[in-house]
Amino acid sequence: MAEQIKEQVNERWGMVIDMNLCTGCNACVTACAMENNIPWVGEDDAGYGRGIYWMRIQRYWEGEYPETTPSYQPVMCQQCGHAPCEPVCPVFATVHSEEEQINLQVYNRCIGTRYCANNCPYFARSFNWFDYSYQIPEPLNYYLNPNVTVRRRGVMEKCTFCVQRIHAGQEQAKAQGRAVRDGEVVPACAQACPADAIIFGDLSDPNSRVSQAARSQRSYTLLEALGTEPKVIYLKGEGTYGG
Amino acid sequence: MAAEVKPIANTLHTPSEEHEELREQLMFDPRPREELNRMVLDSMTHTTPRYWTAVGVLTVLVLTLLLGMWGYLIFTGIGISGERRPNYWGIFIVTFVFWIGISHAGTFVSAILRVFKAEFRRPFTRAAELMTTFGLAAGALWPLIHLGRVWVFYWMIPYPNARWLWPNFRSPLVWDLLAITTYLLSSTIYLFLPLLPDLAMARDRTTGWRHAIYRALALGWRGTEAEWARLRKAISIFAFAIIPVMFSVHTIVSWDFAMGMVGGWNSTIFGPYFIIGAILSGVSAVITILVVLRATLKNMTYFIRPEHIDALGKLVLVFSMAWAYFFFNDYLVQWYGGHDVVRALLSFHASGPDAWIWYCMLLFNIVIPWLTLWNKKLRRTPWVMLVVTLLINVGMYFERYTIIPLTLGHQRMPFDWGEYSPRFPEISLALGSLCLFMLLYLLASRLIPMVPVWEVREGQEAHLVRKVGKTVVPTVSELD
Amino acid sequence: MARRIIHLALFKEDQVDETAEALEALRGMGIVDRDISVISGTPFSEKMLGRPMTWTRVPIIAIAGAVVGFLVAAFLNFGTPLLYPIRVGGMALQTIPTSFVIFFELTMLGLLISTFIGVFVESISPSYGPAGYDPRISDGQIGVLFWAPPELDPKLHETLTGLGAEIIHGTETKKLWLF
Amino acid sequence: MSDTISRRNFLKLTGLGAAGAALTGCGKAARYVTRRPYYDMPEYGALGESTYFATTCGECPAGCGLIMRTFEGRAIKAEGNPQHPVNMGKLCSRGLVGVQGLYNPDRIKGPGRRAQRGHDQVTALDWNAALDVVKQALGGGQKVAFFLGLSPDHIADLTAELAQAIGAPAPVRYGALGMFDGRAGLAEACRQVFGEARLPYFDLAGADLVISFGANFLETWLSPVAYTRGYSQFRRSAATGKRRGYFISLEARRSLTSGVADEWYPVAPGSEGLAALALGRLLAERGWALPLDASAVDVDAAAQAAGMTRAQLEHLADLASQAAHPLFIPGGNALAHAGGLAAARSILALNLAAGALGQPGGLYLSPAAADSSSLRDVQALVDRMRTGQVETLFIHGVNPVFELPPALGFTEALSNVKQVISFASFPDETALQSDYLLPDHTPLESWGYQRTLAGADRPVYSAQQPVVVPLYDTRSSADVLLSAGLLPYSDEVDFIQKKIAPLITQGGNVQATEIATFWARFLQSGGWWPVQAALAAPSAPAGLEAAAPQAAAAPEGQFHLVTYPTQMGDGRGANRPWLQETPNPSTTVVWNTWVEINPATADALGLKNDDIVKVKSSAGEVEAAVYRFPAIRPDTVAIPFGQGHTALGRWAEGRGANPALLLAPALNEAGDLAFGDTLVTLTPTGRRRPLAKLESTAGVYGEH
Repeated sequence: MAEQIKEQVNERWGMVIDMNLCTGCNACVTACAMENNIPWVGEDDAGYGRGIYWMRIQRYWEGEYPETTPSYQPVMCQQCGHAPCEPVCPVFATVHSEEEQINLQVYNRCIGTRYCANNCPYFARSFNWFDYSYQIPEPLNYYLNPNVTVRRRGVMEKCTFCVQRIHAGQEQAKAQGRAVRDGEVVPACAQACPADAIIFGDLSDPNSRVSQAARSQRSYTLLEALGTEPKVIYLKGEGTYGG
Repeated sequence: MAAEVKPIANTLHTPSEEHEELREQLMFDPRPREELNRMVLDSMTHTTPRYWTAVGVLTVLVLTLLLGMWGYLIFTGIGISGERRPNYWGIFIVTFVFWIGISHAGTFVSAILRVFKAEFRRPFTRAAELMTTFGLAAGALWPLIHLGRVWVFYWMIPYPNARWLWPNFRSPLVWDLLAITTYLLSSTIYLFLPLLPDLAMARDRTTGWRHAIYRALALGWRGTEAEWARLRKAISIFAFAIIPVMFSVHTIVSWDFAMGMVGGWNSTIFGPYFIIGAILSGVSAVITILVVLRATLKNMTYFIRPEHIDALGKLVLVFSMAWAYFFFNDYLVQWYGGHDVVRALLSFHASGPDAWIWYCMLLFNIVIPWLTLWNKKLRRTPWVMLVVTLLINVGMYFERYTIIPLTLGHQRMPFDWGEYSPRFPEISLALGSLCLFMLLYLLASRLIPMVPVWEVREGQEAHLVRKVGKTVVPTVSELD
Repeated sequence: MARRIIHLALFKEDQVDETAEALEALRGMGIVDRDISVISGTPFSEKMLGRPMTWTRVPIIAIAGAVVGFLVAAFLNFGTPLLYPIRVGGMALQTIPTSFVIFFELTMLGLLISTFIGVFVESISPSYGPAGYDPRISDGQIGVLFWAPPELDPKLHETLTGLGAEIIHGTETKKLWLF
Repeated sequence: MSDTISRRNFLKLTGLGAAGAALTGCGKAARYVTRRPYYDMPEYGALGESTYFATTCGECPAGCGLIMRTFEGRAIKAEGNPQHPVNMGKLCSRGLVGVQGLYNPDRIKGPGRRAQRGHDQVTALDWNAALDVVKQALGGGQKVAFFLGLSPDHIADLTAELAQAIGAPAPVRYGALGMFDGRAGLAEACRQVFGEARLPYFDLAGADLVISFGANFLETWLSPVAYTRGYSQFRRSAATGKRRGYFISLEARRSLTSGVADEWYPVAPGSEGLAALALGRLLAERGWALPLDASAVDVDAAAQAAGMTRAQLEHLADLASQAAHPLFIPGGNALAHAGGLAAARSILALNLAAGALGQPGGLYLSPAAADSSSLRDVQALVDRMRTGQVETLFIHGVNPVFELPPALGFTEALSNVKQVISFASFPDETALQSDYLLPDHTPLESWGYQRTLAGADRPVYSAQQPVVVPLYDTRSSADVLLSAGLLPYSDEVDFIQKKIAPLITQGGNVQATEIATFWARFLQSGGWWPVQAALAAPSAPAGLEAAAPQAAAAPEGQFHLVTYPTQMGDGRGANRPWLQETPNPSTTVVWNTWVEINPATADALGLKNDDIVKVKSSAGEVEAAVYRFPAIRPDTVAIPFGQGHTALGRWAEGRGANPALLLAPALNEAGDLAFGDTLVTLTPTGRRRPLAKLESTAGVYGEH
């Protein structure tokens, strides 16, 4: 078994987010929602912390007026190598994918214990408190992406690195008898990001754009001390002129 | 048998004047077995309009507050609760832990006190064991209520799905499932085994449907030497084996939290801390129930006496101290060596908008028991004990509330902090489960002998007074 | 074999000493322990009555159940991950530390359930001693059941009533359980 | 069909959708026969295959190129067109959510006549009857007026021709986004400084220092995606020695754009021009050749008026004089004042002095002729309407009842217009005041082009084509207008083809020998543009007048009001649930309107978060909940624009407040609305309404 698994490992998808370039515009948030059939929850539930955001821009402030500076940090599922959410799930609804080296959520297997969400130090997970997706009125549900499961109430969901796009890219490459090219697969957030602050690619390929960016001296991961081995790497903002 | 040791108190005649004060104790106030049987059967069959009103009201409440609301919850979604990001666990899990905690009392009283031959346990082991079973029944509902998709709860049960995928045995929730199943089954059996002779007694003295039930349940008990020997063996296996199971249950419940990567949860002391808390709340609940039983169930003033409440009160005081020790231990270590997150969390508990819960917890679990329970007179006053033990259970509920939603709401990403406030459906369900517990207890009190007559009688046989010099002292002889 | 008549000698709750003496007398009359059975509402140990130790299979069944539970745990913990290997949290497929929890719980479950099964099965199995019952037993009285040849009747009467017993001849067990 | 879809129903539904597409393609409107080939493409009918169409985003005038993913006849996901010179494959929230406009359940589903203005009751109309109404109305000659939005351009071109043909005044083109951009002022300043009334294009990518005067170019200003792309290049350091660009922003409120600035100076609203002039003087002292005489400016006084120090201005001057490619960007907030035109001139003059005209890292003039109107033109239209000189008003692509300050009197003037014909796709406030509803297709169902692209480094004709079959009984407004037979075009597609025909011979990304092939390639690649970047270099002007704009401090008890557009754009985004649910970047508020107040000011007024405050100006008043915003001047409050709809469907209606109510109809020299000069008072109402927001106030601000 172990050998079989080992053979399957060929890609390690990862993401680099350059905080130097991120403007905090939230286009990625919207792009993610539109690609992944994320329902909206309305004002009351959104205000109560039930909004479903696979990624969100954390905005903190630094300094006192007039030096108050916002710091924006897009946070999504960090696709941990040692994901704390995974072992606690009683039904294997959140698992590590050997093929993509990411963390998958199997909606159909989820029974809604919400343990994974507690155990995620990044709060990357969102829960379907109600049947939000099924309350979308006709014909607004026409745009729902057929490649992404529409989640019903009672299940947990989270960023998948747009795994449907990864698979589409892999299948296309396979059909053409070649390896997936760098930049061929982009998740919706990276595709939309007007500042091109999000780089996505295969971390196992040392020459990929994402690998090169990840080697930057500015790179760090969120809550590094927890040892979760995230696949999302942030590049610290360059604060000084010419830095 | 030496001549000077005469079983004075065991004669069925009125003891002499000088032993009058000993008759305050059940063991030195023996009555013929026949009378005891009659008293217990009387308590089972005696119902008043007040009883039926209570049963009716509780049934309606269980149907509406618990089952009706649960149905509504299933058909609308968990969103009707107050849970939110990041407080994914709220009242549902708090109440779960609370009931599991309560359920520790039966085992503690019945098994541990039995193993250590604490004689005062005799009249109320059954009441405590019933509490365990019904507490577990009320508690085991909660993981189900809590599930986002309860209609597929059975996916957690160890059997493979169509693709030969089994549940994840590394998940504390599966441990929970196994531990609670084990505990529920074994505590039910442990309730049943010592019940056999009493069921046989009831079988011999009832007719009609009751007789049919007791005959079926008594398994043809006659009281032969072989039956007694088997029962003694089984009870002693259970008494020794169920104690580690009990410890494991609440340890595993604590691991639901301690295994998590949540600041304030990831603590090695959580296991014993939770166990002590569970026993504190469980023993307190036993006192509460005994006071209520004594006041409402016929003939119970004979069986349940201030001496019992007094003895349990001492235990509560000890466990309150132990709880304080563990609480302080957990607090100090987290505070001293903790990360900023944990320190911020601790100061949030003590000074945030919900800090009153934290202070009430300390007041009810430490201050009030320590101020009252050292006093023998207060310990022997049933209403005082009722108030104190109810407060302790409120305090323990607050402890779980502090540990669960208040801790979850204050984690490593301040951007995602959240304040949880329970909404009506959750509160309704919680009250509903309390009603369910009370209803089950009310019904059981008229169906099974609340007092293990044979154990009481056995104890009375074993208790003697012995004359030492110019006074008599109580002694107990080892009969088994 | 002709149906032997079962005698029941009933003693009051506090007549333990007398019961022991009666048992002694019965043995003196040549009735073997196998043909005597003592029933009581409160437990008395064999030593008190001078009776041979009874033997029960409950502990053996309990241990067997524990072994089964242990084996099931071993399968669940180490076998099932191989059927459908899924990695979680960077842990190995078969983890030893977590296995202790499963081993403990299932062993205990096996032990406790099989203890009950042992009690249950032994209870409903037919017993070989003299059967017989009287509801007064659950009032605390002590009953001595025995088979005795008819020629001993007068002697029995004299001895046992002398010790304060009430004697019932030809006691029969009513239907005490479902069948 | 019920609201819930089972998996099986979903499959059935998709099958129906495909069948519906084929049917509509050949039956509903005869004209669509001509584009049957697109719908009959073999992959279109193949289940499980996506088809991609290039088109142009219609959510704002920037005209980003889209690649729409469609699946079995439905538009699924908007992606950026990687070749398109404006957005190069990137998109903003508004473009991404376009499909929620297309499939919005509140759309107007067919032509209708409103029984009474302002009332919901609409009687359905046959399109033939509707066309008769239009034909008759167009016979009105000079009593006909057209009010158009900033997009799409082909409607504007067609309407301009039509107006000329029937002798009507030229169409008025205006929209709230143009107002917030300060478009009229920018174009006028460019005319004065560079001789041509065009919008400037700032090449951020090549600059190493950007000083923005109130330009929210990362949010909505002119072409936000293009500028964000440029910003991204500007911020990168490269191995070639290019250093990370340095960004300074002067703005009263720290907007998203100012938020990423390395230095932010909260200057008083209206003092931007003064600060620019003072900076000019300091730079002149450092050897810059300024095209205007700034020597009369008192730097200390200017610094004080702006709320800065002389040292800070000197610091800026040092940075600018050391920079290789400094850029000075005049934004809408700097222009929306009485002295806005002078401010724009001063700021543009700094660019000119920096000497980077028509060079990388410098300023270009975009081909976007200033064909949008100023508010002065709108005011003229309102006057004509009020005096009964307008019998028929055609409204397309704009929602003036919502977007214009009510104080301008547009709504009142409407009552003197005999018939109002709205082409709106959504039941917006203006449609509610119209007599006829002749709904146009939404942009994703329409043909068209957009050529006024302020964010492109080259002239562009961005192509718009239907990506799905029109969902409802709507009809292209171009076809409706052409049906009167007043122009020599058979239909909309014919009109567009004739317009782009001259491009065939001009080279560029698509080439062909005849129009049919060119048309196909034009649509396929999403438009036409030259292969190389090519924009006009502005010419250097003669001596400019150095008028120092006056900045007045807010009187005691009053506050400057800053109104800024959010992802709701000009307000049309408010009926897109996901735009409502996308958190505002600065405050993370969703689904509502808030008032940003500096915490110190809020404390002085005794205001806590979520307290409802009444904001009152000379023109009107609104109420909204307080957000204690730490990065705004204490004498300034800010209210986002876009909410407060009284119509526009279930997600927009009755939500938040419209700050346009507060704006007085004061115009500046360039004809822009001087909304930046609005002064307001704040009155706590004592009520509270918690704002829905993503952040934890306790976690971020330490307040519970």
